[in-house]
Amino acid sequence: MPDTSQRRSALAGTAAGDLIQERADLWIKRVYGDVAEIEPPRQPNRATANNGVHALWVAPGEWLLVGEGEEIQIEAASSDLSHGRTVFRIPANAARQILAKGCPLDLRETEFRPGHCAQSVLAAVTILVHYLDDGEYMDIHVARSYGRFIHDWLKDAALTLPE
Amino acid sequence: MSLRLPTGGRIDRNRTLTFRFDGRTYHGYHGDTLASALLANGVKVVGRSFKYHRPRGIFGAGSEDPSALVRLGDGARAEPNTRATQVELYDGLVAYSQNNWPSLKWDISAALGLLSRFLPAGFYYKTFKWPGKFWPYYEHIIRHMAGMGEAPTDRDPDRYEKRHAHCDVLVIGGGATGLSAAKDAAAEGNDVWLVDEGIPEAPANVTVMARTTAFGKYDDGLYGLLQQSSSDQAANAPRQILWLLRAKRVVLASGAIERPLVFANNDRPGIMLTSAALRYLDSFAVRAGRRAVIVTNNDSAYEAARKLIDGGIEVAAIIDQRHMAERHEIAGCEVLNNHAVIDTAGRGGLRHVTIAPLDVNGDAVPQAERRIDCDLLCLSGGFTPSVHLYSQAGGKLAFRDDIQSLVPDTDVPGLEVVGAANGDDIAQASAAIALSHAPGKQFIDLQNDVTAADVALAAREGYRSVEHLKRYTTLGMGTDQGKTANLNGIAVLGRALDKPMADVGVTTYRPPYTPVTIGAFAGRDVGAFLAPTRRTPMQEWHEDNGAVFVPAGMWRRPHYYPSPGESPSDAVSREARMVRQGVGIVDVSTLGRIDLHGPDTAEFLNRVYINGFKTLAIGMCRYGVMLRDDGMIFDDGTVARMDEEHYIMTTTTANAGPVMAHLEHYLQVVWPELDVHLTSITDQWAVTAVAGPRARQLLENLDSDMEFANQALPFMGWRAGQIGGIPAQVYRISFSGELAYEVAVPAGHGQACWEMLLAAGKALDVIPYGTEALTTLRVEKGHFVMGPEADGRASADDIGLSGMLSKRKDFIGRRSLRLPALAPEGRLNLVGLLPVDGKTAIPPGALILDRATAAPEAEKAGHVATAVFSPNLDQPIATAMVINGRGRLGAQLWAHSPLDNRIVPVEVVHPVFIDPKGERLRA
Amino acid sequence: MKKVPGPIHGSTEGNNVMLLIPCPHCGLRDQTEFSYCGDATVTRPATPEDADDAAWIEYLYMRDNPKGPHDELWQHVHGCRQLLRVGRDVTNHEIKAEDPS
Amino acid sequence: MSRYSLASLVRHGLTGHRDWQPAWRDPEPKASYDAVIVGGGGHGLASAYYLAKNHGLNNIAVLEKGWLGGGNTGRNTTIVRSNYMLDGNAKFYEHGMKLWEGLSRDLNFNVMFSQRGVLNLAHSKGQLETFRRRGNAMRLNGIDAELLNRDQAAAFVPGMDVSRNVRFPVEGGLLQRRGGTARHDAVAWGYARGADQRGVDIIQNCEVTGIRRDQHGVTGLETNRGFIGAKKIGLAVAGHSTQLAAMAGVRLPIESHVLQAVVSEPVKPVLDTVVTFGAAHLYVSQSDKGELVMGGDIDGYNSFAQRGNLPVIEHFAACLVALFPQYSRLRILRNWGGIMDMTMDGSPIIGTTPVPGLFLNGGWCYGGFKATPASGWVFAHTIATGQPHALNAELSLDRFHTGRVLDEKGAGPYPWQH
Repeated sequence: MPDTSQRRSALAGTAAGDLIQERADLWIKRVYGDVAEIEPPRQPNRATANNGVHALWVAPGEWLLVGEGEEIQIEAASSDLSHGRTVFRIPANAARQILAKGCPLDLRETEFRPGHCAQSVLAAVTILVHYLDDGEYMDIHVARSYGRFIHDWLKDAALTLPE
Repeated sequence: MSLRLPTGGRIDRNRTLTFRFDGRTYHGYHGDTLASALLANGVKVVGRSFKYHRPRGIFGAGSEDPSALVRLGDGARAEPNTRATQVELYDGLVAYSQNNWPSLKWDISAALGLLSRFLPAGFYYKTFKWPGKFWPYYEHIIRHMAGMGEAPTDRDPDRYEKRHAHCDVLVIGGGATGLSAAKDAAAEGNDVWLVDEGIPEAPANVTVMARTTAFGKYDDGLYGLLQQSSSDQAANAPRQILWLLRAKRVVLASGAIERPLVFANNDRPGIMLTSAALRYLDSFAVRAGRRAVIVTNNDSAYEAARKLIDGGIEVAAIIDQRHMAERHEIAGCEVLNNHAVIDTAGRGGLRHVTIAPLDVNGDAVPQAERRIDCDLLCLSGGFTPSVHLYSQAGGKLAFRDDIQSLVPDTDVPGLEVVGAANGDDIAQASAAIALSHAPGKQFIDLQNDVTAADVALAAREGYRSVEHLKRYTTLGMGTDQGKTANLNGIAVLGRALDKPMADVGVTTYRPPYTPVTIGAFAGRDVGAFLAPTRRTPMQEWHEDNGAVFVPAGMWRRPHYYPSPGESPSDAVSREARMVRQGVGIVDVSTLGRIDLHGPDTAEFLNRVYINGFKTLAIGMCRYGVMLRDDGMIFDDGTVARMDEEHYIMTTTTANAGPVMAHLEHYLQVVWPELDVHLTSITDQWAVTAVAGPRARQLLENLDSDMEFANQALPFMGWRAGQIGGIPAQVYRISFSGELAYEVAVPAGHGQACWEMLLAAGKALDVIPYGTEALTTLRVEKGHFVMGPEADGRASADDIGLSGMLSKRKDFIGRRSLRLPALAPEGRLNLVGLLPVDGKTAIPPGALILDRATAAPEAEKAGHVATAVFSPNLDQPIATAMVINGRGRLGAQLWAHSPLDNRIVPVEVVHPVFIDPKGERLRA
Repeated sequence: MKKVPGPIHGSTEGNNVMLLIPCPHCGLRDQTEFSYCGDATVTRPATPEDADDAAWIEYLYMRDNPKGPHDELWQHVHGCRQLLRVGRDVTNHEIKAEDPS
Repeated sequence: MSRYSLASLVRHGLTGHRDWQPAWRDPEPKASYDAVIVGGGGHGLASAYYLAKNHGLNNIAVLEKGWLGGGNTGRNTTIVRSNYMLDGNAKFYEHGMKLWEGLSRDLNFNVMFSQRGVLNLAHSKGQLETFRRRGNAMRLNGIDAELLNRDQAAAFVPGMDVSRNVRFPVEGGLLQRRGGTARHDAVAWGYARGADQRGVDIIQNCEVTGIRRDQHGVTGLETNRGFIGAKKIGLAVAGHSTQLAAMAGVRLPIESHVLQAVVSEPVKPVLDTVVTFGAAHLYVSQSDKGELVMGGDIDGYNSFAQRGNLPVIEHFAACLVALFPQYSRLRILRNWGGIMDMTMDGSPIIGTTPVPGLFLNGGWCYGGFKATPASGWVFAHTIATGQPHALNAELSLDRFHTGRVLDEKGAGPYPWQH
């Protein structure tokens, strides 16, 4: 019988890079309307963190909850996306250089700061960039079916780093 | 290297470089350009011209040079039409002259010069018309005569990249004006970029982009910059980088380009812009000649003459075309006013110039002509501001008579033009002179071999707009975009039309400012990165198990899974037969899946689909069809009601994105009062369809807490539970017409679930099947799909779905059904086709006629939509769209495929070939 | 002789940046994040069944297509997926920021 | 007016080409004309030419706001083809193809029509089947079409990458051998010269600012050179049809969009046909001058700016490199934009309007240049007789009022998707 205890990564079978790490252990939920359990950011392009659960603004009245470990239960309607996304964690400085090769966002340090997030496009694929509060890493979310493609793309873009 | 001065220049004399040109080895220094190194080695002729194959040399010192085009490199790295003036010399550089055969020195096509009197501008429009069938031969010759360099024939091995960047102030041009603007802007605390085609000084706190051309201004403050790699960059570094820079403010300090003067044989090697001769002296310590003559119409020549003399070049004379009261004096140099150069001589390099005084009409006085020996003729025809980017940005130009140039005249928000680019600090100049009776060719555009006579001819023949002039003569259409030619063209046209230059007009400046490599525009969007590829959660299994793939949008879906030695058609037939007889599984994770939440979801679905959705119960699914508002079928799929206010919609694979956008549009713009939230969950789920009479048995073999009996899970029902410890949803829906289920599990468990299904079906001889068997099965069942049957021109009634059209509610597209064009009579209906003989394959894409011959009176009755071989009926079948088809059941028609000379008699039948009552899927 | 223009001073108010598409939620974003959704002044009849053929055809097919300011819809497809009304001059592609309402 | 020929070229060559006459006169507008064509592009000039030649009208004028051929005639990628599927389009474009085949001789002006073939590549089985349907429809309409498999496509376009391991492998394609290219400017000039010789007044720098009408129909045009009376007015101003029709109170199912084109630097012959990449929209050919000429999809939003944006050019380049990796080191020399009349069904409109005496020729989408001769031919017929020719009967404006649209792509009323 196949192993059903673990989620299979979209990158299974590919070589991992040092710079670009997959966060395969996250749970992700899109929530609609008032989320009483957590104080989500009211401002677009912002993320808040409470007890290890990040709430990212994604649309008016809609947030993405991202966490590790135990999933929190919420009252509001939601869609589970834990399996639907591939998330890459890249050191912020490298992420800035790599993303510049295909994403039009202004990621200069003066503009895009820890605790910020933004949805945009990279190589024709929708992405979400989340600059984690610690200021050290950025998380890049893509739909799972594009995970392998974006992984290959990021690795290729990283080939000519540092510059 | 006798032309190289012992000291000076911005070259590194400790780094001698070896390079080859046309097979001969030469030496230069680090810091040289190919042009400066060739000049230093005394190489004068570097190529042949486009039309007349005249010898051409180095004319400029930068991107303005029209004639020093060479092929750089060999094989896959060959690069035609490269301007020698912009190539940084590197060790081992190899370059070749272009447009000559057998050699640069002896070029057979130069004989065309003898015929040139019969080849004026646009000669090809006047001839080669008769006899018509000969034109391809004439054209073949024309094509081979045209073109410049030769394109490489091998794949480009180099890497190109693109970068997005943002800054506060972009300064274009690293001359004195640009540098000071950059320093000022940086001092104000701005994030400043300075770009220059060469290697500019680097002020503090400024991002300096050397070897970088700002080639285009696009919307939204976007500037395209092309950065060349330096010759000693790391091996894996990109050859070129295309920067997409967004700047809040731009300072255009692009300077001005010197203009040539127009006279007979003004194209010989050894004739160059004065500014270029100075540049070779200053930057490379190269004398462009030993004995020079300067011909000018402005004061800048005198300062230039002093510099040339200081640099060790003898200046024999300054020929000033202007009629001036007083002469400038320069020691050791003859200065002549009101004189012009009227001809030049020297094969393979300038030997002497012929000069003459000008009479009151500005014509040369031939009796007074005389020769001056020289090997360098410096042209000083005034300066043309480089306003390309300003013009691209929408700025309007005005003609300034004093400098005989077009200068910025209107404000462009966010763009400031400064210095010479704005026409500031440019010496006054008179217009270029083209002597009307000169015997030789007076070139205006050296690259395209456009002469003053060509311009006059165009004017004479009515091509009087500058745009007509450009198109008729090809003036300014070369790779230099006429940087040195356009203004002189306007001057000569103005003279021919007896109009002031200001009234002649100007052609549009179009990007790019200098040619930009196609590879740089493509960047890394090459190979696998040309477009994204999507993978289902089971993709790896399909790859590991020999699937043959077919593209489906961005996905690659298993087309079929051939067994060893099996032909594709046999594999498909086997798969389709096994599903009808046993059980098969197919990966349908590519179907779009949308989560709908909110109190108004039922109402929304009711408006979106042609059939009713208000009565859909929790735990049940319903098939639905969507129209566009013009009444044509847009998509179809199923909706499952998960909860009171929660539904999941599936869409076709191809339309997943468009359907989402369609729903969002109606929700946000048309019906904002509806409270519905949409989320794409396509990627969250791995979905496997299990189909065939043994499908239930297979599911029952699973380790699951769900029941699959008919009562527990009826047709169009769905249940949630777990399979082998995985949370799962099982939907009893069917596309094949068989007893079938769709098993959905979170994507990360997709492959595990797939493998469990195979394991559970092992004793039942389960097979995986691909999209081609899927097609066979759905054609047997008479299901339409988006594309072949519903091709954007089909209504619900056309497809036979009028029974689904709700009469009790409004829905998107309903109003269009009352338009005259959608009345049923005369429309194409979905029908089935059988070959009359029961065995001949129906050609795909065939047109259907009402007779066996395609006579003009034959009535076109429709077309074949999807043709397959049905292994279950053991004969070819097809779906077709036939005019009034439902009224023609039983009729014989003919499927014509002239593409492969096939005509097959077919019978029109009901489109459902198998199980018309649907007993199998409800079993 | 035409006038000799003095130095041109472009605005320093960041006008160019205003030409990016202003998503009322996400801010100024690159055009490649958006998809075009057509003329925003086209209004679907509130009750299509009551519209006569002419009114329905007008909605489906007829457009003002002005040469100048154009009210149009764009969707921030790679962002918040909201449709926004944008005023854009189609003669030079300049965009005027819109009220997020 | 001397005829153009090799002999005349030699004769004039011996006298220094000093005696060539203008290709067309530069007349002052008369007070009124029997018919006035608005728009001095290929379509307007061809319409005037055929009005004079086929229908004997000579008291007619063509008004051009700028210079002849300065709109889409001089901005397109010069491709000529008639590979349409739907009858309403196919027969019309095929009539045009036949006119093209004799055009240089008919006009006594070499328009350099070059039947080097148009090959539409397919990258999947589904796409090939769609091409089969189109190819069969063409053949049954008497239009040449061939379906090529991968090897045949490779042989037809030497140098094209047909390897299997690429993102969009070539599976085959639909070839129309009689398709090809022509020299776009020459088409305008040739028609202008031909019309002028038949007495048509061609008036450049004459901008129409209003259309005057009374209860019976049109009476004339307001222009920047004064009022010009006209019994009949034909609009041939694709890109600006909406604006001109609005002057007569006619609303159209048209939006204006920008379509970009690109040329590379000239190189010696490498590509001897027109190829379209099927996985995304790119078409490429090589001009007689040696430039690779490329175009693709419209930018996708309303525009009158005659310039486009960078992402589209980047996409053209990526597609070109996918098909011809060896062209990567060539350079793009120029790029520009033209303004397309994009109709709601992707097909053109030629015919009458609700205003008596006002005729419309527009809505050309991507199809304008290749249609030039046929468009002029049937538009002249429609203006002269007041009734559409059989070939443009289905291309009426009225089709949008009945819903009987001619949607070749099935994309629906979303012009930016056609």
